[in-house]
Amino acid sequence: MALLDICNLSVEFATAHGALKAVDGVDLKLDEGEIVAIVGESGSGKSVAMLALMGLLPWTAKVTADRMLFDGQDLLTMSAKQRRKIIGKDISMIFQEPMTSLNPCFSVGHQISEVLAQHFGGSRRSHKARTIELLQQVGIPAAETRLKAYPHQLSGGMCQRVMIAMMIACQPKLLIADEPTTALDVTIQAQILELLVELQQANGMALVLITHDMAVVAETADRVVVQYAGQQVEQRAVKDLFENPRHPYTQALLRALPEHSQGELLNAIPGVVPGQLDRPVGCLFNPRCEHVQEHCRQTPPTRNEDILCHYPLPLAGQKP
Amino acid sequence: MFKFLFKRLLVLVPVFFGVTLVAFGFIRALPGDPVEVLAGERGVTPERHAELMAQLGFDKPMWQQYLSYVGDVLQGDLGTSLITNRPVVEEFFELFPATAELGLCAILFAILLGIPAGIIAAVKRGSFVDQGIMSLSLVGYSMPIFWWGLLLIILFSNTLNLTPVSGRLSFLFDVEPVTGFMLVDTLLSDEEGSFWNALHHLVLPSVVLGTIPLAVIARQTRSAMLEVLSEDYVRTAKAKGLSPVRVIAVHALRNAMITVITVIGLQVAVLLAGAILTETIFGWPGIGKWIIFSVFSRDYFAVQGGLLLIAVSVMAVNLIVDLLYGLINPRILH
Amino acid sequence: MTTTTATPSPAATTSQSVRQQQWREFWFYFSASKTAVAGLVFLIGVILVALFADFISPHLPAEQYREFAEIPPAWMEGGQMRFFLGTDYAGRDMLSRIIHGARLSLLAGCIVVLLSASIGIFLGLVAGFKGGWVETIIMRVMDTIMAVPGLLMALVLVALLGPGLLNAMVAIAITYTPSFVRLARASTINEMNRDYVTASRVAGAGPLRLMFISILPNCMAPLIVQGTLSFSTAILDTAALGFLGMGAQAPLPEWGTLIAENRDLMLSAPWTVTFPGIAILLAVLAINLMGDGLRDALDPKLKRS
Amino acid sequence: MNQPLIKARDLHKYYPVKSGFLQADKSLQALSGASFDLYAGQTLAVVGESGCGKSTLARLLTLIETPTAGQLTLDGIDVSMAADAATKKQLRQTVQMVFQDPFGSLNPRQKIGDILQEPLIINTNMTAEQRKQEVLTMMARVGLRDEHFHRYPHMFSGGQRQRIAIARALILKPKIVVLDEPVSALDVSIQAQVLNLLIELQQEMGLAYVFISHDLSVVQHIADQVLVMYLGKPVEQGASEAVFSNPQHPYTQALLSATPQANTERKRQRIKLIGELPSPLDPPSGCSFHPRCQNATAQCKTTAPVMEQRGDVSVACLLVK
Repeated sequence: MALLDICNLSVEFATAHGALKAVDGVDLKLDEGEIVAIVGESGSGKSVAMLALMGLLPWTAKVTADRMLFDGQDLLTMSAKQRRKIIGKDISMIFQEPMTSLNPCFSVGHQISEVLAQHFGGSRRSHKARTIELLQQVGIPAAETRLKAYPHQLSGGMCQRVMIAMMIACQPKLLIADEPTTALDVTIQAQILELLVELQQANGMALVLITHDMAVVAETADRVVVQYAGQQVEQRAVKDLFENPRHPYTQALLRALPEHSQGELLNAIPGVVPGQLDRPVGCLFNPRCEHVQEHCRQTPPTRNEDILCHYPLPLAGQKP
Repeated sequence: MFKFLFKRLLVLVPVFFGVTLVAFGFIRALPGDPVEVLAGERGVTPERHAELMAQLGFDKPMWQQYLSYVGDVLQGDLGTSLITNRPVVEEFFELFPATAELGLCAILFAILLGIPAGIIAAVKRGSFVDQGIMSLSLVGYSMPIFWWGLLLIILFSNTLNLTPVSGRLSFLFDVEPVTGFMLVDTLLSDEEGSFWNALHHLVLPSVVLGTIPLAVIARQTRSAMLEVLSEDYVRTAKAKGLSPVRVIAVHALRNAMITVITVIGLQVAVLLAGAILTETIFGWPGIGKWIIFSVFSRDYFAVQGGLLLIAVSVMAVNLIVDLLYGLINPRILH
Repeated sequence: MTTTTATPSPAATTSQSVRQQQWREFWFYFSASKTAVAGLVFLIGVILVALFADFISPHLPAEQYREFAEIPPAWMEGGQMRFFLGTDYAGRDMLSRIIHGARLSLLAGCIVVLLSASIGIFLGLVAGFKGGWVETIIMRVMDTIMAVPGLLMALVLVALLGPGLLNAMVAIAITYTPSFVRLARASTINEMNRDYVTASRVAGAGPLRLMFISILPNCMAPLIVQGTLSFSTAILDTAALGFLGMGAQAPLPEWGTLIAENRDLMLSAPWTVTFPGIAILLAVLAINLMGDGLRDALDPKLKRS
Repeated sequence: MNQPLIKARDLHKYYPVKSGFLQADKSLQALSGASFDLYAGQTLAVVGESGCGKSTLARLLTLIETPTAGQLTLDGIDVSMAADAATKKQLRQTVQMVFQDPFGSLNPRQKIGDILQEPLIINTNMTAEQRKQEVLTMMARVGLRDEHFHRYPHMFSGGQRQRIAIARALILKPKIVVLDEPVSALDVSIQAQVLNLLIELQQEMGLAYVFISHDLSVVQHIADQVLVMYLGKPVEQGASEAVFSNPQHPYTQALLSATPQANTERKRQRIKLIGELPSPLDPPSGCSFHPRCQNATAQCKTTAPVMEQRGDVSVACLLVK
């Protein structure tokens, strides 16, 4: 039985100019110990889906889904009180800006032991040993002294390590990392990604990595979900996706990378991601798609074999 | 922390001299020279005038006079009042506790009501409660407090006669001043019921004086809370599975208080201005009423001394608020 | 062509239609709060009353009807329709005096805001832009003015210049300048390290062009809101000075003086004190409501939320 | 290609930092010793992590700040000598800048037409009509339509704003353009569009680019020369192919191995840099990279290495022979 089972999840925000469908039909199954990456450009709704799972969306958001099960429990019908028992304990999440995600008024030790006290009872001081152990586990030198440090005294990399320590304190079954290294330098990013993979293997937890960087996906994830303008357009094993992308957007995205450029100019994708006011009819990618056909401009595609396209690109050696 | 306070102290030095300059310049800008001012209507013979000029050193160049004035100020000699011939400092500190007591009660009233109201309005943003609190605070903010005082007197003292019209203590009790703080003195004295009577006298003036600070603190607490509630670390707190009460009371409130403390600090100067009006309406024997009386009766030396002492007390209170700000803001404490 | 903030109408092409769209967008957000519009309408009413005071007020403000002294408003028994809001101790019609008082209060508000805003914004801009000892001097002078509570400073200045409405306005304007200087300086410093200012500097823009074309337009939003708030508090302070007898002197029907005059009738003829107070409260409330509406409409941060 | 557009020799920039009333002022060595030549039509990429001094270098090249030491010649004019207004004005027209954050680099209260005309108003005495024509042709060149002339910046997407910023930088027909992380804030597809535009404009106008970035995959694609910086000091410099194919300095090697690559077979041994970036206020002694360097020796702790030619790259490392 899958650890996480989401089917046709949609999220709609009430804005001054009518409803904005930030997430439109996401399906995701996840087992213990798997690393899945969700990749997409800004505005593709990649974080919104996971925030909906955690119940962290503002009240203006309307979350609908056919099925949203975590470890057998139905997240849709769960009351807020029950949900608070599992988030931070069984599912936890780390965010993009480590420096602002820690409370400037409390010491690092305080914020970590707070989670332990919340989910395992006892006073914060009773969890001091465990907190120091967690700090060492995430690679923070001189853990005892750093216990009393405040976020403004730490670097970006250190803050992110504290966030990770805080969120794995209760040995969660699922850790969601929302662009954890986008705000960090390259060398620090490598350290953090390696730490996440180590912890994931050590605790056998599932890891959802949200990013816009295809290179990070290639080197970290087992499976990848590609999102475009709120819709899930492709979900494949990482190796297959890179060797043989089947959705035109994924193919264009991979070709646009500077690493894959042949010659002077890059093969950029013309046009712009559709916003709230100018969503095209039919397939949302049709104005920018190389393989667009008349059918794509009228009817929105349905998903077959996890590809949201009328004419998915052929597998290598297989005629369309 | 020490560096922060040292810097704040450093800033106050030029400001102190600025205020002495204003006080010094105030007398010199008056029509006629200081001796005529001293003589007042009685007038003075020319020789006496020249003798006084030399004796009081008014014939020296201006900057020398200013230096000697500052010298006197630093030794605590702020000149004598033209009306009562008593040193201004003595009169000031005799009346200062009354204003301090009134100001303290007013700011407490404003804080105890304003901060919770601001928090509730922020948490329930957009609801009726929020709109209710915000429109009430807008009315409070637009209130001419002298008229508001009269209105309350008409309503509560006159028609409902719940509260006394003026003064700090009814004549039935004679409580000899020890600290000058009526609430403390009445407790020290063995007069039965005098404490409650003093408290009774304090209610209306504190409400009137505290109205504008209350409105400002409620609005600023609300906007500070709204700002904090949209921060990343509040989302992290929720992601840790903490209960909404804990997220707001522990994580959000602590950060909002940093901005609110500075707002309260700014309200102190407003409080002293309000005291002038409130004391005039309620006949409250404080420095506000005293300074008005001095201005009216052309007691220029009293006004000069009062101006300086009030400015120094405002600066002192601001320093205390800076200290509080430093204590609760870890960026400065560590 | 996706617009990042969804403006009401998607595309505007010519310069004049863009300005129209700007106004429509401003009005779209300003009229979102009904109270702000109510405040604006009431304020326009007060301005009209002030402008046409001579025509619409039933009597001359100073005209005394000795025989009708202290009569209650029309709807109370003993009241007369001729003196709708009753008369004061000298038998002068309260309604006419309040109507003429509106003119003085609005005048006070305008002069104070114009004086303090112009000096304040200029000094703040220079302090923020120049920095160094210029900034220190300006800020220390402002701290000095702020150390002395506003009303007290006004009192001292009026004691110097002598009582009178004009002196009161000048005194209050001086006490308001620091708030504009601080705000202007803070926004200037904030805009200074934005990239577009550096870009203009790299393109060779001189200090004046940087200050008045790059930086000032972007600091206007908070300054306009501060302007409305100062306008309303100026009316309150002028009335307070009038009440203390240091502002507008007798026959002038300034609202604060009205209350002071009838203070000893407070218990016997409370209406003589209540109505001028209500006039002050409503005028100030209207301006503050409009100020709130302005802040929401001008402040891009709020627009997005 | 006779004379280099930029001749930078040993550029230093120190900022005095008041560390307290009594202690002596410390100096932040933001940039210590950058030297390079850049010819027309060439792109020099300046690469490094935060606090390595690449933005400080940008501020020196665009004359926003004057170097504390060293010599800088732009298009044959020595910057320190350019005292009189005429040369200063001419210098200003030779070098312009494009910024990272598309939302902060355009004046929100000015229309696009006015933003693009401003440099012309300041530096030329064209008539309004001439200026408008000049702006419209430049707008077309960067892919913007005429009706955008009257719009405000908040009505554009990030990619379009960056095009406007590029148009503003080129309106004065400069010879050198300093690009401070121009595409870091953009998504991959938009990034590709803007990079293509930059490359086409370079070929068309023979521009020299100083391209500042922390993204090595973009640098590898666009750069002819590469300058790698660490904590204010250049550590490796040379032709882009040489530096990428055979990096000499341990930091460059670590940087390249830390950058993830978008192909799944690449299983390579990962040089894991331990430790945190030291604070530029008190840099480590000797070679400032020694606390994090995997093959640091005792000598590295004491003597600071000097840039020396090694094959077709120059390196600042005592161990590279």
